[in-house]
Amino acid sequence: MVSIRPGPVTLGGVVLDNHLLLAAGILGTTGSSLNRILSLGAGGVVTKSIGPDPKDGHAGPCLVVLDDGLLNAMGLPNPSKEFVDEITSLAKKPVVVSIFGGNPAEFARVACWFEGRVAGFELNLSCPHAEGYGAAIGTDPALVEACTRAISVTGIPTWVKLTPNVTDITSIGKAAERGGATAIVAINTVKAMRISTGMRRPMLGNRYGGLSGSAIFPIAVRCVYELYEACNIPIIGCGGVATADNVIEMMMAGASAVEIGSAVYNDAKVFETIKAELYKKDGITPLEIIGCAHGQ
Amino acid sequence: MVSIRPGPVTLGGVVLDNHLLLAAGILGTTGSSLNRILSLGAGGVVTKSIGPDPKDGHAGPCLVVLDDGLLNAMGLPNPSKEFVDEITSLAKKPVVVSIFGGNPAEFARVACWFEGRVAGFELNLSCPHAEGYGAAIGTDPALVEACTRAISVTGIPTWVKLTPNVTDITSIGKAAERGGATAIVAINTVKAMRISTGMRRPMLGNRYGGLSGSAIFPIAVRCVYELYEACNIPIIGCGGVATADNVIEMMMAGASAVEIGSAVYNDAKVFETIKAELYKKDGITPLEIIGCAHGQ
Amino acid sequence: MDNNLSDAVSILRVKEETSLIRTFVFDRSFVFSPGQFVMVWIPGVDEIPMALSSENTITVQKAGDATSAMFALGPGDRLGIRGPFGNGFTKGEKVLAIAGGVGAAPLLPLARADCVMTFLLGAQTEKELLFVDQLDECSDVLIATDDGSLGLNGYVTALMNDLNLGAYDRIAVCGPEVMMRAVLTKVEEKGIAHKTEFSLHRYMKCGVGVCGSCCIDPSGLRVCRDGPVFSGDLLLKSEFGHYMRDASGRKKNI
Amino acid sequence: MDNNLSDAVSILRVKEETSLIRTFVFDRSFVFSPGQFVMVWIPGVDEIPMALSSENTITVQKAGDATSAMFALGPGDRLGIRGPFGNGFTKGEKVLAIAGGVGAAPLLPLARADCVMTFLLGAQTEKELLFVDQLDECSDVLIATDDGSLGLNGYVTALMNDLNLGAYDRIAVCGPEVMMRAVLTKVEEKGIAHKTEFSLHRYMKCGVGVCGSCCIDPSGLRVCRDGPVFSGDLLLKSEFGHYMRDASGRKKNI
Ligand SMILES: Cc1cc2nc3c(=O)[nH]c(=O)nc-3n(C[C@H](O)[C@H](O)[C@H](O)COP(=O)(O)OP(=O)(O)OC[C@H]3O[C@@H](n4cnc5c(N)ncnc54)[C@H](O)[C@@H]3O)c2cc1C
Ligand SMILES: Cc1cc2nc3c(=O)[nH]c(=O)nc-3n(C[C@H](O)[C@H](O)[C@H](O)COP(=O)(O)OP(=O)(O)OC[C@H]3O[C@@H](n4cnc5c(N)ncnc54)[C@H](O)[C@@H]3O)c2cc1C
Ligand SMILES: Cc1cc2nc3c(=O)[nH]c(=O)nc-3n(C[C@H](O)[C@H](O)[C@H](O)COP(=O)(O)O)c2cc1C
Ligand SMILES: Cc1cc2nc3c(=O)[nH]c(=O)nc-3n(C[C@H](O)[C@H](O)[C@H](O)COP(=O)(O)O)c2cc1C
Ligand code: FES
Ligand code: FES
Repeated sequence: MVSIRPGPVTLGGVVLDNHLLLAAGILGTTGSSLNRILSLGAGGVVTKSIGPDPKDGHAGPCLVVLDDGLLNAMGLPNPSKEFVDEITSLAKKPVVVSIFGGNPAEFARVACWFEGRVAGFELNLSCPHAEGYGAAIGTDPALVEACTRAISVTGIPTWVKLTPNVTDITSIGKAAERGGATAIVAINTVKAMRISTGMRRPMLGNRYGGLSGSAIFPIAVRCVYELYEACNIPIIGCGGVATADNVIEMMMAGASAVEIGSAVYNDAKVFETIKAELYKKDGITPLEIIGCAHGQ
Repeated sequence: MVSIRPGPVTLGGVVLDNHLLLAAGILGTTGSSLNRILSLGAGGVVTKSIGPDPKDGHAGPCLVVLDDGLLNAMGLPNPSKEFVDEITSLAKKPVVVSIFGGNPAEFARVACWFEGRVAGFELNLSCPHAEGYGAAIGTDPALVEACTRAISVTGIPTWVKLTPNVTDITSIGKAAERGGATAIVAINTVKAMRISTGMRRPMLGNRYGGLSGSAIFPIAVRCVYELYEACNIPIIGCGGVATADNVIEMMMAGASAVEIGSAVYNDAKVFETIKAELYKKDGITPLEIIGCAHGQ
Repeated sequence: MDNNLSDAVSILRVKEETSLIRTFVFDRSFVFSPGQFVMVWIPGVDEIPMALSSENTITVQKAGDATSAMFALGPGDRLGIRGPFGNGFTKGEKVLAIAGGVGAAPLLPLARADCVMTFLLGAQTEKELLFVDQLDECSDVLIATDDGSLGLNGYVTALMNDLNLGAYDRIAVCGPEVMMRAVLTKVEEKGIAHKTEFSLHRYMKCGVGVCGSCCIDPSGLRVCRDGPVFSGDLLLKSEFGHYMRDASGRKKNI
Repeated sequence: MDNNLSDAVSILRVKEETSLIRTFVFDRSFVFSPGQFVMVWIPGVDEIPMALSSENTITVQKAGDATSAMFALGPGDRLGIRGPFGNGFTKGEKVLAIAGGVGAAPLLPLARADCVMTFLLGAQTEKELLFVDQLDECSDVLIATDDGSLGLNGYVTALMNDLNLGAYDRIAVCGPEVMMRAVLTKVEEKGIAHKTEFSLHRYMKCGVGVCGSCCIDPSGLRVCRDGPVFSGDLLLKSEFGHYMRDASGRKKNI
């Protein structure tokens, strides 16, 4: 396998300790949990998505464990503004706050609570199971551009996270780029459902949910590859990454870094595990492989 | 597990021996292969997609075997009109011919070769890796409606197979229904890619391909569920079905029957295997469970 | 990942334990360690964590929406069960168990596993005492009630004063958090916090260590996966007894 | 499904066997049975089936685009290999092997496995004969060339006339289909078609029994998965020797 040289990574204006970030919504509800993941080797962490008002989330079941992935419909539970206190102890650490809102003004309102306290923002324009938020906005290029601009004008690093549940993800990526995004994160979960044949009803309280984990890795690689051809800002690959080889594959598709979520289910120490295999002092520079699978 | 009563099934004008069909493009290139699958227990078979001109398909690699699915970019290889001879020996058997074209007239041209020789047509408006065909048309409701109408006017049962690679699959399903489809088949493969880190290039000759098999089952169930709420014609569930319980789950989502493709990889006798578990003389009537996961 | 789909179980019987607590008997048994819990899916309502009070029962206190909905269920009704999850209590030779209210539920199977020498059982009144008969069969039970209707008049922690705590190799505790914190203070004073284990109750959504809703400060450990049973010394300097988080993740005082 | 991704192998050496045939030696070995094949991915060109001529070699005849592209490769170049696939030849005590041209490739490992008593080897001219030295080491080799430049002047099937075919318990055949059909006719006459196995060549795309491009009439069996080695009696009333299908699935005569 290819090994890469260790060292800090600057990505869309955010300085990370390595190429591996914790994805939004996984163990990201409290400061101490985020801190634990940082101490377990993550190069940066993205918080649970924070919105304009506190939300309890959908009624359970909220998560289903499948053979090759997770299906969830948390419904964006979040403490809203109180979350500011959670992360004060993490100042100066590579913490990216995921935010959501129903329109550009709501995004701006949430972001302003965190100004000066975070390394950057990730805009959740992609959650597939929250009425009026996430993918409800993220499938419309004009709205994506406007929400992105509402944050990017602050000059704080602005990452935009995309939904794969669209006919053409590049049109959304380009809208984010026009809006001033400093990086694109691809992808959020894939809209999906399972039904309990024993209970004769959908397994999730919200019926629909989002599929993550290895099942969606080939979809995520495809999206990163498409976006790399269409956009000029860095891409952060997300979706099913579980091994060092997966990280390399995402990089070859065009990702400058990756986010890891569901793989934490099998191994809370997944960041250390991957790092041990991914980095070698005499490894190659990541630039040699980022996007190398294109144009042959 | 729920068991259902065996017996013939009439579906969108086609009479099947049971609820399990062979999906298009799997072992469907020759009459004898289709006949073999019928003799191995399929209730009906859908042929390889046949187009207006012979096509060799994409350069290899055309198929990648993953842990939880297959990734393919065959590129719609097909013998075109010569295929008529392949299936003459199967007259009166439940053979549905999958057809494709670049526009309504091409669909009509291909269909007319088979008039009077087949149980019905399945319109491939969904293959994600063939320029100008399949999903290239199947993402546009107006084109879907026009292509469907071009075939449905013949009075021959017309099934329309949908792509999941759209923002809203129900808008496509409704277009097919308006065009006179007698049934909807959901779903074709999900657009995806894998990259060989050893070779530093996409694993498929065509770079992009379609993901099938268990990885996409939760996506297929979701699509069937959505379509069941939006459309009034029968739905045939397809995507990752591999067990009797998967069949029941598809039915509870709203499918009147299922198509099975990738599961043939693990077990060429998968139809017999599923039938043995699915059907019991004292089983319930399928009507009791089709769509039962809705509206609770 | 090993899939871990909910099993549809049928309720065989419902046993009224107290006015607010019922035991639901399933038609299926689970292999588990005492202290482990399952996620109980009440169709159309919610999914909530419940300790297994035996291989095929949970014992539920009416607390709100989901538990009230359960109280409307009877024989033949279905629940979805996934699990068991979490770590359970460490077994010992001579265990002291301390339970308050429905906290007796995860401790009953520990007592049945025959390693609980003494069982301190508390409740508000005699009528609310849980599992008295079952516990009597397998352990030496000492009782306290807030109103003095049975046993010692006072909190269950008061029963500890008469015991030689040094005689036990492990202490297992489950009950209201205020009561558990009181126990922790006591065992800390005696320098045996490390021998004491507490089963925590935090808001759980996923139950499998992914969503983060049950994480505790300052360790960031997950109650659902790294717990629910934690050693006393780990909890000393923690949120335990002070605050927890609600469904949205906001802190609320205990 | 067990994943079966292509392995990136490096070419260690290329050996020129004849003017049109080269052996490619890999830096990786595969566990296989003689007669099994791999799918060879020539980056940017195509993926084609090739028998393993040993645990770490394939022996390739220049036939068209993909094979020509391979002929441009040398040490250090990479190929993707997935497999081995298919069934391979049934082993026997006393095997007669019959090879025409590059058909010797899958039969060499069978001979090396020490069970081939007699090896009939044919080619157009002496120069095109494959593996003569290697086969001489492990089997009794009889040669025929179309132009008589070595051995019998004529087809390899003619060599069969001088043998007591009843002395062999199995006959393994690989070569051009016309030659194989001639062998089948002969063994049928002698009533030993069931002891004879033929390795078939059909257009393969997936290599794993899914796409259907390699299916044969009238059985519908898949050469890649149910074959490539089939018993003679299964092939008697079949397309074998008469027609095959091209990449599009159209029939073409042999
Ligand atoms: C590991 C564990 C084991 C438990 N075992 C038992 C048991 O054996 N018997 C028993 O009666 N209770 C047990 N509980 C508590 C039980 O989960 C709650 O009483 C129940 O969830 C209340 O749900 P509700 O909808 O009826 O109440 P609500 O009206 O929703 O709320 C009442 C209170 O219950 C708590 N609660 C609600 N939902 C959850 C949730 N998803 N996760 C955690 N707490 C929640 C909150 O503190 C809330 O304030 C256990 C909790 C945990 C974490
Ligand atoms: C099981 C099996 C084992 C084989 N083993 C060997 C071997 O050990 N050595 C060897 O030299 N050849 C072997 N072949 C034949 C080899 O696969 C073809 O010669 C090769 O595919 C030609 O590719 P091309 O692009 O160079 O030729 P093309 O220009 O594509 O075509 C030349 C002819 O090769 C055949 N062909 C092309 N592509 C394929 C394909 N994907 N699958 C099958 N046939 C194809 C067709 O008959 C075609 O007419 C084997 C074939 C099979 C099915
Ligand atoms: C339980 C859970 C909660 C999630 N919550 C969020 C969220 O709040 N915001 C968000 O942008 N993505 C959320 N996601 C999506 C993940 O960040 C990630 O995009 C997705 O899971 C794919 O990556 P993975 O396969 O590595 O998990 C969540 C995913 C899971 C499984
Ligand atoms: C090798 C292969 C070839 C396929 N060819 C076609 C095709 O020609 N036409 C079509 O409509 N679908 C085609 N499909 C899609 C399948 O019919 C089916 O929709 C998809 O594989 C999902 O079902 P499955 O998970 O059961 O395989 C093909 C799929 C595979 C794996
Ligand atoms: S409940 Fe989700 S991490 Fe514990
Ligand atoms: S090559 Fe695809 S079935 Fe044989």
